Amino acid sequence: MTNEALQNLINGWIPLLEFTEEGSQFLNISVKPEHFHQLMEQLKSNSETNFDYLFCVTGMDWGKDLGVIYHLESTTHRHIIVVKVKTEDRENPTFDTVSDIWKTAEFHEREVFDFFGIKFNNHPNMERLFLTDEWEGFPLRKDYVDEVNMVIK
Amino acid sequence: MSYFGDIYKGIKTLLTGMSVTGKVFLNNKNNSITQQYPDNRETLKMFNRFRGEVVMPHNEKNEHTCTGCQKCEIACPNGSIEIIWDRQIDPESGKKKKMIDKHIYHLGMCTMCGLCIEACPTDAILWAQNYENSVYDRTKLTKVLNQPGSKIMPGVED
Amino acid sequence: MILSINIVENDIFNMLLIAAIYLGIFSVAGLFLVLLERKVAAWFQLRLGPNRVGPWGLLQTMADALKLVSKELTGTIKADKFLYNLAPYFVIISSLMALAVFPFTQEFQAFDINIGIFFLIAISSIGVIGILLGGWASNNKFALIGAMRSGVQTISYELSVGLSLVTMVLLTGTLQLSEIIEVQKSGWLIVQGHIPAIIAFMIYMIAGTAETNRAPFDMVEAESELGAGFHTEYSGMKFAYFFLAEFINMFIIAAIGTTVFFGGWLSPFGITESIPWLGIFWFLGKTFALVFLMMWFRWTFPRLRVDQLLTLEWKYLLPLNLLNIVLMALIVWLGLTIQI
Amino acid sequence: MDTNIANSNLKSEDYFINMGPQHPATHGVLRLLLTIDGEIIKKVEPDLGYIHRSIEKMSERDSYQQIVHLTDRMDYLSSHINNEAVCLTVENALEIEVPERVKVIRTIIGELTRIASHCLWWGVMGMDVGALTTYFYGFRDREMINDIFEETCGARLTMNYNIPGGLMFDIHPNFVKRTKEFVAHFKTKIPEYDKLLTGNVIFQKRMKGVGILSKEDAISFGASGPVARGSGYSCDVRKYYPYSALDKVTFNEALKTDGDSLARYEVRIQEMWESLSIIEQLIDNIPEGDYKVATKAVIKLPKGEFYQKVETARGELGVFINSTGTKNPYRLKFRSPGFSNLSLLNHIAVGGKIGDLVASMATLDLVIPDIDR
Repeated sequence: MTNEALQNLINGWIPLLEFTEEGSQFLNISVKPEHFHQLMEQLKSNSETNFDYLFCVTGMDWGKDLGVIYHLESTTHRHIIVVKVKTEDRENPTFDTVSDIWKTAEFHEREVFDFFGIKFNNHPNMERLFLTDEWEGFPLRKDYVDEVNMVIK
Repeated sequence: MSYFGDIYKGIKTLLTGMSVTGKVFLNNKNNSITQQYPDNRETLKMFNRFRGEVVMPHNEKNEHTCTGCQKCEIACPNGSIEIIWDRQIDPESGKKKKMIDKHIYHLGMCTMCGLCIEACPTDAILWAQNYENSVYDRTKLTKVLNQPGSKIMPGVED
Repeated sequence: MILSINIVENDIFNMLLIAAIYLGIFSVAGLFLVLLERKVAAWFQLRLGPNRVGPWGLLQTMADALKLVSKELTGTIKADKFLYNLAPYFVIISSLMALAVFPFTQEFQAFDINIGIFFLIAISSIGVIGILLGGWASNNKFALIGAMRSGVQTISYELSVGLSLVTMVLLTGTLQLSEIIEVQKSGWLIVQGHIPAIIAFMIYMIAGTAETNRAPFDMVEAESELGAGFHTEYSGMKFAYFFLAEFINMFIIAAIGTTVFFGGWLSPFGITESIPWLGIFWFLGKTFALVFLMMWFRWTFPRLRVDQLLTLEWKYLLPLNLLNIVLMALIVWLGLTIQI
Repeated sequence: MDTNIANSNLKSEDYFINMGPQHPATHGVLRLLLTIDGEIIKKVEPDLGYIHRSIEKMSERDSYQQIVHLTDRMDYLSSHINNEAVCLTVENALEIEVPERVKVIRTIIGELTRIASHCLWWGVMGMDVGALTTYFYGFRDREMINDIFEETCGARLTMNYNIPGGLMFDIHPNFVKRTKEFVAHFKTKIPEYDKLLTGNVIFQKRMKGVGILSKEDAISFGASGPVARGSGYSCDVRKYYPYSALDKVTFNEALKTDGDSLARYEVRIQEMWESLSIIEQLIDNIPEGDYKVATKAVIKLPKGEFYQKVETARGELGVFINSTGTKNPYRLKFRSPGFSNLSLLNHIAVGGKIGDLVASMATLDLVIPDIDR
């Protein structure tokens, strides 16, 4: 399915979606956190989109916002879509988990939590994955400082 | 009957496997793949492109071609190269010119990526094929590449 | 129990002397076997093997033994100290005891009892108690799993070792090792018994390899699963006992095989019958051929899983073994054996 | 018998075992927290981070040329392909067309890397199931490839041969000859692999029906590479999104539908054959030309997001670069195949024996620095 067709199809599902192809080779959808889980569920279950392969989950710190980028692919239709969800809440950023839709998300979301401090509701095991439990701060955030170990050029 | 068939097939596959190792065993004199290091130091030649450590070649007049442009220092991903330089009067032209005082190379931090040698505009630094880099003291891994008293080869400009 | 020592007269001093000679010879033999294993493994694996200590690396295991003797004995704090220290001796003593009954030549046999085979089967299964003790007492989870596997394995495979030897006893009609060899003067048992004897020999080699806990039956150590298995917490000399015992056990299994199937010290077609002391070379030659076969197994096959190990024994080896005994009984009864 | 124990009043406790971080079967510093009941696995929980070097954070301060050498240290067994992934991302973002020669050389070395990685995997696979000799046979053949790499790239493992815009230097004059020698040699060795291990009855019993992964689960767990293809999920990036010279060659995607350990094993053996055929198609036709195109000394990517998939020996490696137009990426994410493949370990290991866990873990072909990054 082409990007336009995808956009037309998905646009009717959920209010307040933003579509863009600017600066990216895929169709990007920005979604509000409260509609996020609903959108993802439809993307997977709808037979025309059928995004069953979640291949990349990227945590992002845009400076002001924190968010997650999901790269989805359909193994039947072979089209790719990018879903972005962001929040301005840096103290306690929380999104819904998609680990109930794609099992791989369980590990990827733990990785995002580990490095960005983004929590996921209903996640079965929301703990640090790489770092130790007593680690302070979230290293991949842009405002993370570690004067001892980080060398800034 | 398949019970006995399975046993027969099973034993056959086991014997096939043994024949493979058995052949290797009988030819062990010819096909040993290990090297007898350090006994073979004389014969062990590294390939020309082998990345052992970064060196700065000098000619017989104790001259190198490093202009002190610091491109290697910038290219290095992990700060293995530090160049101490200042501006001195070039005896030939009489002008002030950037010259290296010390080209410091931290072998202990080097990841052998080769970006410095790619970046060098005058081919002042090269790979050496030296593979015995272990020392007892970490400070010995910090090397000064330009020899004492060396100076830049005349005519080399960046 | 009948005690007959053929070489020297029967008194305490001489018994001690013989014991010392045996201990000495077999510690050296154990070390030699370790070296042999390493060399053979290397040749199977495109390597050269140890070649730095001494000529052709002959002194390598001596150096290793020295290292092990001088090493600190470590252990866990919560280990059951008494059992933990007892376990290696259990293993090494039981394997050394078995050596006493082998006839190396017609003359050279320390202890010729009329229940020789029975004694060997009994002794060879005592060693597992040491392994169980070691695994249990060292208070390590991997060691415990290893020890439990060892128990399961040895109890199962004892049956096959025993039954395959019993099959051959049908031919000899005696359990005494010297007499078993006497019988073979009219053809080695593997020739006399032909088909059932060959089947018995194959079963014996498989079960014997399993009995010594060697690959492909090294469930007890299972490096890639349990790290080092039951001897995880042993170091230094105590580890060396386990290590040496494994190799002496391998020698014992091969020596039983030689004695029962391949005529012990008898030479093929009686070519050196006139020089009796050459028997020891025939005996050792045959034994090392079997040892080599076990090494060949070890460096070729993947390891079985623990349930497959039991499947192999109870569903394949044991029924085949029982059938084989019947077959052998029929052959002996009908007089179909091959006599040269 | 199980039900009897469950219904009786006997109290039973879970038995926890720490497998790793120093364990022969975890190939590095992976730590698995096992909950077992006798020999049977009840739960596998991986604990990661023992070799995490924060390559993503380091990349945010490095220039694009420098990032390439960091990827050597991720999945060190397919270092060339990792390098290629970053270079392709940068080249696509800059809209640079690299010369045909570069594309062909990259593909040949990439496939050699895949064979080398599978050789090592095959050796270690055998070792994990107890056949120690396979390790040396695998290394014998891998050593030939490493020699080819050393002669051309200067390093055996962390080659760093790619730069954005092409290759660091041209191939060595001996490259073609040696590669042909290797192909001829290796064609006689894969049948030997099959004789020694694949056909072996013990090995078959160990692998067949062990660690079953259905196609649906493979997709849901984000599996890729031979792991997914063993479950019948056709996902070869080289087929669906061909890069470099892969659109010029014909090869079959190795696919098996059983989804057990044996299927994953056979897929990898099949892949070695396919890689050999790709190399054979290209090795005689390396076009003449430059080995790189000139790029600026300071590479600045345009503003935007760039994603590139490549097929490493382990599966799909994704490079995601978010650039704000400066000389460093604003955010760089590696989607590593091992990470997703590890997440399904619990799924396929539960209910099996400890030996099964080791065997199925070996068929996942995990490289820990790839997971920890």
